[in-house]
Amino acid sequence: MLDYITSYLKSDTTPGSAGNLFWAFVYIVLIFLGLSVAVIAMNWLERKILAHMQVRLGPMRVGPHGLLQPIADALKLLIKEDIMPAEADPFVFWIAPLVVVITAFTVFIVVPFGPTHAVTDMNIGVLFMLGVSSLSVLGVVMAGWASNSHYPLMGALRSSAQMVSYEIAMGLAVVSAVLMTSLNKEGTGTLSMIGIVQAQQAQHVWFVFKFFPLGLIAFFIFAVAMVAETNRAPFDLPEAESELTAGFHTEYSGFRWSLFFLAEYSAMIAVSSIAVTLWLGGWMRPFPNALGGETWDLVFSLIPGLIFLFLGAITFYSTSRMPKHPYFRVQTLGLGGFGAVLALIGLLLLIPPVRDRVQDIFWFCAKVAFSMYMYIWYRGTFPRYRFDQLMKVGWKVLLPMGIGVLILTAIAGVLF
Amino acid sequence: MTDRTSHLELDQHEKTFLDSNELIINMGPQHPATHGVLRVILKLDGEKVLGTECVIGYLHRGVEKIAEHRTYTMFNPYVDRMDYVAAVSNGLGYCEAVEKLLNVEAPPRARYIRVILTELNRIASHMLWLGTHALDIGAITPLFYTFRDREEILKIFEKYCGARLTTHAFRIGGCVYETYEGFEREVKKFLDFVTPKIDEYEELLTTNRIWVERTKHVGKISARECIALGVTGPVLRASGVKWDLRKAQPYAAYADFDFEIPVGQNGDTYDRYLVRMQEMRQSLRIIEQGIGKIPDGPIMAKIPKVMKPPVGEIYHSIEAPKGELGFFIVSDGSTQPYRVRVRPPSFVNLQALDMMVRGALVADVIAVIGTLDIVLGEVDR
Amino acid sequence: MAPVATTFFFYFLSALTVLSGVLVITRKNPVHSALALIMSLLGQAALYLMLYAPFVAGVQIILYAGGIMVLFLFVIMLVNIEKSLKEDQFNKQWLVGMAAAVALGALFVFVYIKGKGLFPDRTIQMPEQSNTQQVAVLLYGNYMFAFEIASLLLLVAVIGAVVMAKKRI
Amino acid sequence: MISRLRAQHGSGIREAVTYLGQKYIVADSSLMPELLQVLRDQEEFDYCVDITAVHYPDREKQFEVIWILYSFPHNERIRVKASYADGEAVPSAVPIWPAANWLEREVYDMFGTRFEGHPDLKRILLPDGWKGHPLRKDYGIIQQDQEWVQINLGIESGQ
Repeated sequence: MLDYITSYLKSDTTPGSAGNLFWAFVYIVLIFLGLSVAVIAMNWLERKILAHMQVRLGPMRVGPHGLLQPIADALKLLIKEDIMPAEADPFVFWIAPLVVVITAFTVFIVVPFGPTHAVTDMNIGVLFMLGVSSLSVLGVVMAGWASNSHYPLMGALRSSAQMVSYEIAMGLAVVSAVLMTSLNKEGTGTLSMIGIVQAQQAQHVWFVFKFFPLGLIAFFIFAVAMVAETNRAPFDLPEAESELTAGFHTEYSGFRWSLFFLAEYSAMIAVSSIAVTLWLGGWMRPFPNALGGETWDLVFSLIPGLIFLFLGAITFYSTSRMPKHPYFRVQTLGLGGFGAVLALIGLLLLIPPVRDRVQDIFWFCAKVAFSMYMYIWYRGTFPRYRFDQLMKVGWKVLLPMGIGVLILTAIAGVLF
Repeated sequence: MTDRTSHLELDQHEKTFLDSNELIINMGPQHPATHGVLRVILKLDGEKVLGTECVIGYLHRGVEKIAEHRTYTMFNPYVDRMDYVAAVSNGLGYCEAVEKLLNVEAPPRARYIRVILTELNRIASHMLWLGTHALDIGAITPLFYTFRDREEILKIFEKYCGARLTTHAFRIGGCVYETYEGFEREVKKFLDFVTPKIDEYEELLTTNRIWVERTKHVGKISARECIALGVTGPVLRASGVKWDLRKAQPYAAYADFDFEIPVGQNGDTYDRYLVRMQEMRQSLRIIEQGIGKIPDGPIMAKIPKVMKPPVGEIYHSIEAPKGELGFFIVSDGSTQPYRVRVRPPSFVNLQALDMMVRGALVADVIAVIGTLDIVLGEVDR
Repeated sequence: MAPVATTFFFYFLSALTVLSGVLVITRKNPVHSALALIMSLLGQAALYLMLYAPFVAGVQIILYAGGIMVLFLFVIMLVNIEKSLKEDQFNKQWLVGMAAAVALGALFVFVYIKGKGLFPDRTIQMPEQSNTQQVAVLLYGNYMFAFEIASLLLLVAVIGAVVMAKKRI
Repeated sequence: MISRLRAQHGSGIREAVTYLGQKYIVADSSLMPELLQVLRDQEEFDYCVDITAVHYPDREKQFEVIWILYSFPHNERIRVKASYADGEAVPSAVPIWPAANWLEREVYDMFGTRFEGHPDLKRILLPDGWKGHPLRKDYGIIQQDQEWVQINLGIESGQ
C-alpha cells in the first residue's frame, strides 16, 4: 500500500495518467479545498478592491479589515431560511444549483497547475473544459424556469442566449491557440492542457505574443467572451439588478443561493485558467527568454516565498499600528496570527524541495489572480451592455474577428 | 374558397408559432430602478416595449390641501418635502411667489445668498441624478463618487441652516440666517475641490464606449414634442431649445450673473447627460461670481408679522434642477392661502416617458426613467 | 492506462441511457423530458469514452448537451406548459408504433443470436496517435467530399432559418 | 393682443387685467376650446404650463378652471380663466396641447370636473375606487374614504 502511494512520487506524470487513484483523490480534495478557499478569498477581495476603487472602506467590522466577513456571510447563508416558491417545480428547482456547481467544479480535473500538478491529463483537455463549462448554462436555464416567475425566466432566457452565442467566438479563439501548438517539427498539435503549455515551453514563447498581433487578438476575443460566459459586468444582463432584480436566481435564498455564488466564482476561476493555460504560458515563470539561465531560474523560484514574507511583514507592521486598547485585543491578535501564518508559508516556500514543486503552482495562481483582478476592475468601470448590443458584439464583432484570426493563424503557421 | 381558408389557417399557425405573445410586466412600485414608488406597467413583445402606463400617487400626501389649512409661513417647510433632493429650489420658488403676492422684495444680500445656495443645490441634485442614472445603466462606481462629493455640499447646508436635506433655508422676505463665519472661504474651497471631480466623472463616462452605446439614440425626443408635452429643464435644453427661466425671466439675482445655457442637439439620453454635466459647470461659474460680489446689507425685508396678502393671485415659476417649478397662489386676504397649486416639473416630464420608450427595449426604459430625473415626492406631492 | 471496472461501467451507463430514454417519452412535463434527454445524451458521451473515442464524447457534450439541448429548453420554456400537460401524451398511431418496435426488437434478437459471426474477428487496435488527430485525418482526408457536402447542407439550413426568421420584420 | 382677441370674440372676454405684472383673461366658458385654439395658433402660446382649478363654493359657477400658458417666441405668460358649474363639462385641451393630459386628469381627480374629449379621464394620484374629490372646499382636511381604506388596506382608519 505504502509502495503504491510512494511510487507515484518518483514518476513525472499526473496521477490520472499514472493510474494512481490515491494521489488522484488527494489532488481532487486539494483542488476542492483550494477552490473553496479561493472563492471565499475572492468574495473578500472583490468587496475590498471594489470598495477602494469607489473610495469606500468595504467590510471592516468582522475581524481585522473585515477578513472574517466571508465566513460570517457563509454562516449567515447556511442558517438562513430556505424558501421555495409555492408554484415552483420542486425537483428542477432543487437540482439546478447542483448542476451549476458540479459543472463548475468538474472542469478543474484537467487544469494544469504544473507539469504534474493536475488530477489527470486528458488528450481532449480543452474540449473537455469547454464542454463541461457549457453545461452550466443548463443549470441556469433550469433555475430560471423552475422558479416559475417572470424575472428569473427572462434572466434565464437572456443568459442562455448569451452563453450559447459567446461560446462560438470563444471556441474559435481556442482553436487558433490549439493551431499554434502544432507548429513543431512533427506537426502534431494537441488538445491536452499540459501539452499546450509544453508546446509554449518548446516554442519559447507565450502564445499571446506568438505571430504578433494574432495571438493577442485571439486572447482578447477569449478575454471578452469569458466575461460574457460567466455573466459578469459588463455582460451581467442575466442578473442585471436594475432591470431584472437578480435574474435567474431571484427566487433562491440561503444555501441554494450560495451555491450559485460559489459556482459563479469557480466558473470565473475556471475560464481564467483556460486563458492562462492557452495564452499566458500556464505554469511557466515570466520572461523565460529574456531572463533565462540558472541564476534567473533561482531568482524567480525565490519570488513566491519572498512575496509571502513581504505580505507577512506588512501584516506585522499593521499589527503594530493597531490601537492599543483592550477592545482591539482580539483583532490585534488575529491580525498578528494571520501575519505569522503568511510568514510561515513564506519560509516554507523557500525550502528547496518545496520550492521546486510549488513554484509552478504559484505562477499559475498568480496569473489567474491577475485575471480575476481584471474581472473586478471591469465591474468597477463599465456600465452594462444592452441585450441587442451584447448580441451585436458577440455575432458581428467577435465572431468575424475569431474567424479572421483563425484563418490568419493558419496562414502564418504555414508560412513561418 | 378552400385555398383562402387554408391560407388563413397557415397565417394563424405561423403567428402562434413564430411570434411570441405579448407580455405584460409590472415594474414597480418596488423595483430597484424606478427611483422610489413609481409603477410602470409595460406591454412587451419579447424585450420590445409596445406601450407603457405609469401608475403614480403612492407618495401622495395632499400638499396642496395642507397649504389651504396653514398660514403662509407655516406652509414654507412643506415645500421642501416635494423635491427632497432639491429642497432649496422649492423653498426659493415658494418664498418668491409669496413675496410677489405681498409686493415686497428680498434685499440684495439675501437674493445673492439665495442664488448661491440654489446653485449649490442644483449641483447636488445633478450629482444624485448622475450617480443613480449611471447605476441603473450598470456603472456602479459613479454613484459612490457623486455621493462623496455631494456630501461636501450638504455640509455647507448643514453649517448654514442646520439641516442637510430638507433645509428650509429661506423665509418669506429674505433669509433668516446670516452666512456663517468662513462661508465664503468654504464655498470657494468647495469650488476648487469639485471642478476636478466633475472632470473625473466625465472621464469615467463621456467617452466610455458602453456608456455611449447605451445612451446615444435612446429615448429621443424632439424640441417640438418637448414643447407640446410641456417638458422643461435639461430635457428640453438637450433637444436644442435654448430656454432657461434664469435667463428668460430672471428672478432672484440671476440678472446680475454671467452664465451660458448649455444645449444639446439630438435630444437623446447622451445629450441630456452632457447638458447636465455642463449645467454643473455653469452653476460653479455662478457660485464663483456670487461669492465674489455678494453685497453687504440686511438679509430680511420688512414684512408684517401676520401675513395677510391682498386679495389676488400670482403665478411664479423658477428653474428648478428638473425644470420649471411653478407656484400658483390664490389669496383671499386672510392669513391662509385660499389655494396653492404647485406645477411640478417631474410630474409633467414623466408624461413624456411613454412617448420616449415606445419601440425601445426594456433596458432602455430604465435608462429613460433615469434620464428624466424624476423625484417621486414631487410627482405625487 | 488500465481500464477500471469496465463491465460494471458499461452496464451502469447503458442502464442510465436507456432509463432516461424511457423517461423522455413517459414524462408529462416537457421540461422534465428534455432534462431526461440530456441525461441520456451524457450517458452516451460516457459510452463513447469507454470506446476510446474521447473526441466524439467531447463533441457530444459540447454540441448536444451544451448547445442543442439549451435551445430545446429555450423553446419549451416559451410554450405554455399547463396546456401541454392536459394534452394526450400518446397519440393514436399505436399500430405503426408497434410495427416499428417489433422490427427493432427482431433486429436485436437477430444480432444477439448470430452474435460474433456478424463482425470480423480481430483484436482492437489501440491507436498510436491521439484520437483527435485520427478524426481529423478521416474527416479532412478520406471523407473530405462527404464532409464538405454535409457542411453545404448545414449552410442551406442556416439560410433557411434566416429566411424564416426574417419574415417577421 | 387683447384688442385683437376682443375684436374676434367680443363680449366673451369679460376681463383682461394685469395684476402684479401678470396678465390674465377671464373668459366666458362658452368660448373655451376655440379661445385656447386661437391663443395657440395665432398668438403662439405653444406651451401649456399648467391647468388647474379653484373651488369657490359660494359662487353660482363653483369651479374656476385656469389655463396657464407660455409663449416661447414672445417670452410671455398668460392665464386664461373660465368658470364652470358643478357637473358641467369642461372642454379638454388635449387636442391642443398633449401636455394637458395628465394635468386635466389631476384636476378631475382633485375637483371632480369632467373634461370632455379627454382620451383617458381617470384618477391619477388617488386610487381608482376612491370616493370624493379632496381639493373641494367641502372636503375636510382629515376626511378620507373610510370604506376604501377598510377594503383595500384592511385597517380601520389612517387618522
